[in-house]
Formats: sequence, C-alpha cells, structure tokens
Amino acid sequence: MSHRQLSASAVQVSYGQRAVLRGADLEIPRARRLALLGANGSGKTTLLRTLAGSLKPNGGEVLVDGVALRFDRAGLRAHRQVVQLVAQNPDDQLFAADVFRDVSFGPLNLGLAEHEVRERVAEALAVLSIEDLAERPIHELSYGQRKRVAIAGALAMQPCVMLLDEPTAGLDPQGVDEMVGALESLLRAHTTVVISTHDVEFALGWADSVAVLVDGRVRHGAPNALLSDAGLVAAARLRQPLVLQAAGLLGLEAARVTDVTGLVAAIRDQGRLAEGVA
Amino acid sequence: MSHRQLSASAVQVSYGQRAVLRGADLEIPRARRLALLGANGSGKTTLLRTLAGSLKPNGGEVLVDGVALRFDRAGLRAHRQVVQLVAQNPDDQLFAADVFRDVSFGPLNLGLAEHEVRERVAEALAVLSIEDLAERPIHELSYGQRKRVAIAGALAMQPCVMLLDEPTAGLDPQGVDEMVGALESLLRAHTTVVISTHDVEFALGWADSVAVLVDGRVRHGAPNALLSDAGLVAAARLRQPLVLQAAGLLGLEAARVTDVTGLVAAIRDQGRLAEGVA
Amino acid sequence: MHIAEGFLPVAHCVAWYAVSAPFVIHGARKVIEQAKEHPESRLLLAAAGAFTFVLSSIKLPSVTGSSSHPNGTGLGAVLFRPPVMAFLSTIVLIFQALLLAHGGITTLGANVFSMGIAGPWIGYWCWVGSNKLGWHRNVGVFLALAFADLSTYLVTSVQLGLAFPDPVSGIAGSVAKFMGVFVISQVPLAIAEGILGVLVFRLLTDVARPELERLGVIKPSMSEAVAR
Amino acid sequence: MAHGLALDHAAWSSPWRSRSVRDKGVLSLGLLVAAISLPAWPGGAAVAVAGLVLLLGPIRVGWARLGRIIWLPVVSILIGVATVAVSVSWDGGLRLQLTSEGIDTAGRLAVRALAATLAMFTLACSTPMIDLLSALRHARVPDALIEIAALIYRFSFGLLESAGAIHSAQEARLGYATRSAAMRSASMGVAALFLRSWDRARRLEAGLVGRGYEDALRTLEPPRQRSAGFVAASAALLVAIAAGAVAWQVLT
Repeated sequence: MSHRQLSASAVQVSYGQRAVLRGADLEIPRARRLALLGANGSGKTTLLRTLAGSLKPNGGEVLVDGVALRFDRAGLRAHRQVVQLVAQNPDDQLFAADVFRDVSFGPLNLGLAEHEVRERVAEALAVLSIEDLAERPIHELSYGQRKRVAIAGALAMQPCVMLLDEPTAGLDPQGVDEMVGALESLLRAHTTVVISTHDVEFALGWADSVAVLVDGRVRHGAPNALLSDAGLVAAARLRQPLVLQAAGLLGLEAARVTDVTGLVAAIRDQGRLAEGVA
Repeated sequence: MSHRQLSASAVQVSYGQRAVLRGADLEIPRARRLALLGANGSGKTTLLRTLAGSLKPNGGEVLVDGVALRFDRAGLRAHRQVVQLVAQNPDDQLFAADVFRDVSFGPLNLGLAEHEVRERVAEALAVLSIEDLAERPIHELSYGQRKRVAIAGALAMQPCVMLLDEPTAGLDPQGVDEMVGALESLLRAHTTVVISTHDVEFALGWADSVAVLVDGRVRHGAPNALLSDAGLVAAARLRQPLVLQAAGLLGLEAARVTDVTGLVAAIRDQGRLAEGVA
Repeated sequence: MHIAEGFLPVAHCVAWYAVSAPFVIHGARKVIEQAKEHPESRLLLAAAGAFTFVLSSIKLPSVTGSSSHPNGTGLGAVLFRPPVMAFLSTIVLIFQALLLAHGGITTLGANVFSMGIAGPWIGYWCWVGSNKLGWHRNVGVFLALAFADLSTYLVTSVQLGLAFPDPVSGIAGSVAKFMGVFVISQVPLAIAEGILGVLVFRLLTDVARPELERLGVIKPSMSEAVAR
Repeated sequence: MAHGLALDHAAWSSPWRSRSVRDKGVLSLGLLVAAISLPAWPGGAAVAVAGLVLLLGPIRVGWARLGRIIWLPVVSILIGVATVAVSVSWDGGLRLQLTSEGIDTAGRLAVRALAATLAMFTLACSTPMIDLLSALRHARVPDALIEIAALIYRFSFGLLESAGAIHSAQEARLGYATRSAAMRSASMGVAALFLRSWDRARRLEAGLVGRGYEDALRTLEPPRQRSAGFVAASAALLVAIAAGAVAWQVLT
C-alpha cells in the first residue's frame, strides 16, 4: 500500500508565543521503519499531527508525492486515506462500545458497502491478531490490547503510511514484543511505519532510520550514526543507548552494534583482533 | 522518619474470580530503595494499594512494626501517617487549582495549625525542588511536573514509607533523572522509598533490593541475584537488563554489574585476567 | 446564545437575578444535602458540572449544514434533574462568562433563568410527561432535548424584547424580532440536539447502564435485562 | 486546545494575580456598575477607555491576546445591536425600517455593552477563577458548593482536552465527512465524555481518600496582598468617571 511518498518541508508550528517546530524537513522512506526521537515537549507529537493533517502548520508544507496538502475538506479527505495517526493514549481514539464497532467506524465513514466494511474490519483484526477480541467491550480490555485495537481502527482505513505516537509507552516487555509483532505485520502489508519514542534502545534495535528532533528541526539518518553522536544526543535531551555507551567506552566500532548480541560479537572480535595483533 | 517497619504477610487479593495476589509476603527494608518488579497485570499496583491501606485484602495482613493494620477509620487514619501512596497518574490525586493549595490538603486533614501546614508545604516543595511552581495552576504543568507535585502532596503527610506506582513511566531521560533526584531527596530525609516498575534496567541501577511478583507471590532479594536468574525473569514476564544479558553472554561475574560502567569495568578486568593468565 | 455582558439595563439585571435566586438557592440546598449524605457525590456532581461545561464546546452538525454547539440543558435535566441543574448551570454560566467571555456577570441572572431554569424544567416535563404517557424512551429524550433548547431561546427572546421595546411595534414586535433572529435559526439546531440526545442515550444504555441506574434515569428493569 | 482559555491563562500570568480579590473586586465591579448605569456618552465610553488602559497597562493582557478574547463578545454584541436597530411592524406584510430612535438606542447599547465587557475583563484577566471562589467562601457561601465549583474548574481542563482529542481522532477517520456520520460521531463523543468524567471522579475519589479525604476538601490559600492605596485609587477613578458623566449631563 505504500506507493505514496510523504514528506514535511520547512514545517513551522507555534503554540502562542512558543515555537515548537522551526522549519522541520523530513522525507519518510517508503515501506520502511522510521523512528522519530525526541524528549517530551520536543515536538514529536506536533510533527506527527502535522503530517497526518490534523494540525495546520504556521509555515511550510506537508507533501504527498511532491504535491502540497491542501487543508480544505477535499484535500484532508484524500489525505486521510493516505496517512493515519494512532494517538499515544488509545482512549482518545476508541469511543465505540465494542471492538468490532470501533474498527468499523472509519470504513463506514468512507461510505463502503456493508460487506466491504466487514471485510476491512476482519482484515485489520487479522493483521493485528486480535480477531478473538472482536465482540469484546472496549472497557474490559487491557492497555496493550486497547493500543492494538486503536491501530486496527486506523489500519481499516488502509493508509499507505501509519504514524504511531509512542506505541510502546506504558507497555511491559511482553506488550512491547506484541507491539513489535503488530508493526511487523503492517510492514509485511507494505505499509510505511513511523513511530515516535524516547526509548533510544528500542529505536536502535528496531528502526531502519531515525529522525531526531533538536530545537524544532529534524536530523534524519542511520540509527547507529546519529545515536553514536554524543553531541546530538545531548542536544536532543536524550541518552545514548546502553550498547552504544558500552561500545564507546570500549573503543569499539559502533556501526554494527544495534543490540546486545551485536555488542558481544564486537567485543569478541576486538578480543580476537587484539590477540591476533599480539 | 523511617523508624517504622512495614510488611505484608500472606496477602491475598482477588477481583471477582481472578486471584491477583495469592499469599504475598514482603518485608520492606527501612530507609532503603526497594523496586517492586512485575509485568502489567501482575499485581504491582494491587500490592502497593494494599500496603497503603487503600485496598482491604481478602486474606493476610498488612503490618506496621508487627502490628496488623485494622481497616477501621482510626486504624486507617493512623496508617496514612505512616504510609503514603503516589498513584501512577498524577491526575488521580491532584484536585486543587494550584500547587500550593493541593499540597496543603493532606496536612490540613491531619488537623494541623495553619502555620504548621504552611511549613510542611514549604518543606515538601523544597525537598522536590518545585518551590517555583507553588503558585502555578496544575492544569498548565507538564506531566513530569505534575508527578512531582503529587509526590510533594504525599510527602507533606511526612510518612515513614513512600510507595510510588510507576514513578518513571512516561518520563523522558531528563524527566527520569529529575525523578531520581527527587527520590534521593526523600531518602536523605530517611524516608523508605518503594517504587513499582517494569523497567528492569532502571531497577538494577537504582534499587538496593528488588521484589519480583510472580504468580501472585513475591521473591525479594538483591537486584543482581534476582535479575540474573533467567528462569525467574521469564516467569515474571520481564526481560533481563541488557548489561546482565551482555555479562551472561560474555561469561562475566554478574554480581558487580549494575550499569554500563560496571559492565565495561568487568570486561576490562576479564581481559586483564586473560592477559595475566596468558 | 447567551445575553452578552452589559446588554441589559440595570433594572432588568436586578429583576432577573431576583427571579432566578429562589431556584438556584433551592438547587444549592439539594446539592448540599446530597453532599452531606454522600461525601463522594461531590466529585460526581463536579463531574456532571464539568461535563455540562464541556458539552457546549462540542461541535454539533445542524440539519441546515451549518454547525453549532449543543445547549446541553435538556440532557443535563434528564440526567441530573432540574434543581441540581439550576445550581450547576449557574456555575457553568459563571465559568462561561469569565473563562470564555460568553455571557456576562450583569446578565447572569437572566441567562441562568433561560438556560438553568426554564430550559431544564421544560425539558424535564417533556421527559416525565412522555414517560407517563408510556411513549418510547427515544421520544421522551428527543422531546426533552429539543424543547429544552427551544424554550431557552424563546425565553431569551422575551428577555431581550422586554428590555428593548421596538419604537414602532412595541414589546410584542421586539420579541417577535428577536425570535426571528434566534429561534428560526434555532429550530433546526433543536431538532439536531434532539436526535443527538437519542443517539447518546442509546450508547449510554449500552455502556453506562450502572451509572444511569445510579442517577435514577433508568430503572433496573427486568424485561430489558432479559431482552439483552 | 479550546479557544477561550486564553482568559484563564491571562489571569494566571497577570502581575495583578497576587492582589486581593477585594481590591480588584472594588475596581472591576465598580467599573461594571458604572458601565451599565451611567449614560453611554460619555460615562460608558470613559469606562471603556479606563478598562482598555488597565488591560493593556498594569494587567498586561497584550494586544494580540485581547484581540483573541474580545472577538466572541463583539460578534454577539453586534448581532444584538443590529436586531435592536432594525424596527419591524406588520402592515399587511412584514415591514422592516430604520428609525432614528432605534439607531440611537442601538448606538448607546453598543457602547455600554463594550464598556461592560472590558470592565468584566479587568477582573477575568487578573484573577484566576479559584481566587474568586475562595472569595465567595469568605462571603459565607457554603463550603460544599465552593468545593464542587472548584472541582468543576479542575475537571474542565482535562475534559476539554479529551473532547479535543476525541474530535480530532474522529475527524482523522472521516467522522465528520457527511452529516449522518457527523451526528453519529458527535453522539459517540458525548457518550465517551460522560463516561470519562464519571471515571475521572471515581479515580480521584480513591486517590483523595488515600490523602485523608473524609468529608471536606479543605486547602490553604496562598497569601494575597491587600492595599488601601489601591482601593482608594480605584474609588477615585470611579468617582471621577461618575462625576465627569454627571457634569457633562448638566452642562449640555
């Protein structure tokens, strides 16, 4: 589904006096995993909402295949079939009584015939492996389940790009694993997946590329390259991933280290290297 | 302030059919840092609420200096001056329009004179370094600031034991640092600090001891010992801290490794040892 | 449409304060009684007040295509009863005046009478009357919300007409004039609010049955329990 | 965020926030009474000027913010004033006409309403709602009522945020694309808000019991400064406006 190219160009957003985004550029790679990193209040949610068309920027543009989004009825309607945003708090997004009704909300609004709506709902529930929840009332679900239902609701709109605001926040390790599984299913369906997070460890291990928000602007690049840059990480009020901290202290080549296994392999290699030289 | 010994003995709590705690025992070490670890739904919040006297267990007892808590008005009143619980969501606890008013609520309920209340409020705000927020409206504060105000509100009751439900959840790295600073201030005032979390990395680096919730029971011990136990960690649906994973893979002695610096030191030592042997 | 700050002559301001005062005091007494009996009802009453306040910020599609905000007095009257609404509406109108610059302090008495007293009572009578006649709950809800909305604006028109008699056609002409401006544009909105109420009630009986039973809006009825 | 809370923000950030409600009340309510009881010209106009000077001067609202908050009342005043200006009669058919009397009344009404609005803003932009409620408590309004009003204030902000978030999530899934969809979305939003306000109250109650809540929500108030000089200056301003208006009346 991800044949559309979404990007932000020189986006500026202010709340009252306070400028949050001061010319943010971001080209979102198609059908890949992008993690948007930044501290709380750095503008992650603002950028996602702007990309989704929910927030009109004070300056700059949101582009789909190079064409600027127009913030009128027709423009937004078309945009919402290209981009969907899943809010951090699922309760802001779930308002129907049960899962089936909630997920059917978007497709019904698209004016689809009933059997098509049913198909879309079934498909979305299947992708997220929550078919068994279909008839359950929303208020009985756990936080992690509600997060996945919220994703299913957005997915049923069949967007090319899914933006997820802090999808792993508040989840325990098992919940995070299930969320990663859900995101992989989206990617298998060729959806572009963009998440925001301040969990640098997770971003390093998961993303194909990361975009770091510093002072209202975006730095986009390879996870290892950007997250090894101590100056950038500090400016973004983040912290370096532990494995990169360890690699740095041990003087290892950071490029290959994305998780513990990678770190251990690098240490062993260096050991062998040292032995070899000796 | 922490001359009182709080403990749970064979505590059982069920919600309807579902047993959450099935005989939990926990002796809380005085004036130390205890992290209560468990997956979502494992009963962390339930145990904290039981210890705080907010939830009457179906079986077992909560004890202060060996005396069982009685769930009547007088018993609970006395208990609230020994133990205070800070909820995960600060909005479950903050009701007043501004910070000063909110923090004064608890001491006023103790029936203190006005000047004493003012002193306690000033002291609590000082301990948490939020004197500058005193006259700010709570609805304009950030999430992290609200969390600290909620702690100040509990602290103004001058309890011996502070129980904090997920104090670091939803905070970015800088917010976590500020929270750690706040917790250290509590400890300097000789308050016992108990937090619940599923952030194993944080627990390993911060806690003097950890209590892990598995199947409605508690395993209490040294952080390194319990978190190195792969079977226990899996049973608790947690994951091992990255530094312990690395130490395990490298065959290092895990007892000393609590953070990246410790890990790096252990690797260097082993290297030297290996060199020495060679 | 609230009457704006400073819009009414002094005598009218005072008179409407005097007319509204007994209703508001009666409501306040009921609220204090409830708060004494059940301390926890303070928080629930506050939740009801905040809900009423925020309701007026929700966008409501109108039959004519333009959008407006629901007036909320009918829903409040059915859920929380008119005496309580007289008190809660007073607070909400003070908040709207000082936080949203909507309405005013000098015109508070007049606005309380139209939105906090006339609207809720008329809506409540529609609801009770419809129930007595054995009509379907949806009919009662629709009538309560639509008529609460309409009567609020009717009363406002009369209040303005009394204050500003038309130099040509007198008070009657002036009332008709204000009705022309407010009520005609308001009929479609009243219908929209009635429909909204029916939909909201259907959802609430699905997901908030215990809350509605606690408020005494619906009876824990056996037949419905079986039907479900 | 909701549109109107600019007033609340102005009140919390005003340099006059630390003044006692008594002092500000004398000034603002005095101006308000003057606005509606003095003749529009020059009394009402003088109140409007005084209000504007106070708002942009010591209360420090700022032009931009004043423009944002005065927009809504000005529109509503204009609609009312226009209705007053036009006369209708039934003379075999509907007749609309402009009379000089109608225009005159409308003109005076416009000045008076604008003056009163600015006078009210001098209170609303310098005094947080909670301080006004505390003042009512000192005026012997029963505690339970004040507590409920204060909680409504606190709950409203969270609920407004929820309402905004729900609306924007519904819009993203085309919930307002057609009229029937919009009606369905609005009803779902209202029901969700009802549940949320209820849930919020329940959870807060549990949290407060842990902090010793039994039957009252007592809090201390932050210190507020009273100033006899301020009251005297306010009284002098009011007397000057009233005397000027009366003198004008006598002289012309």
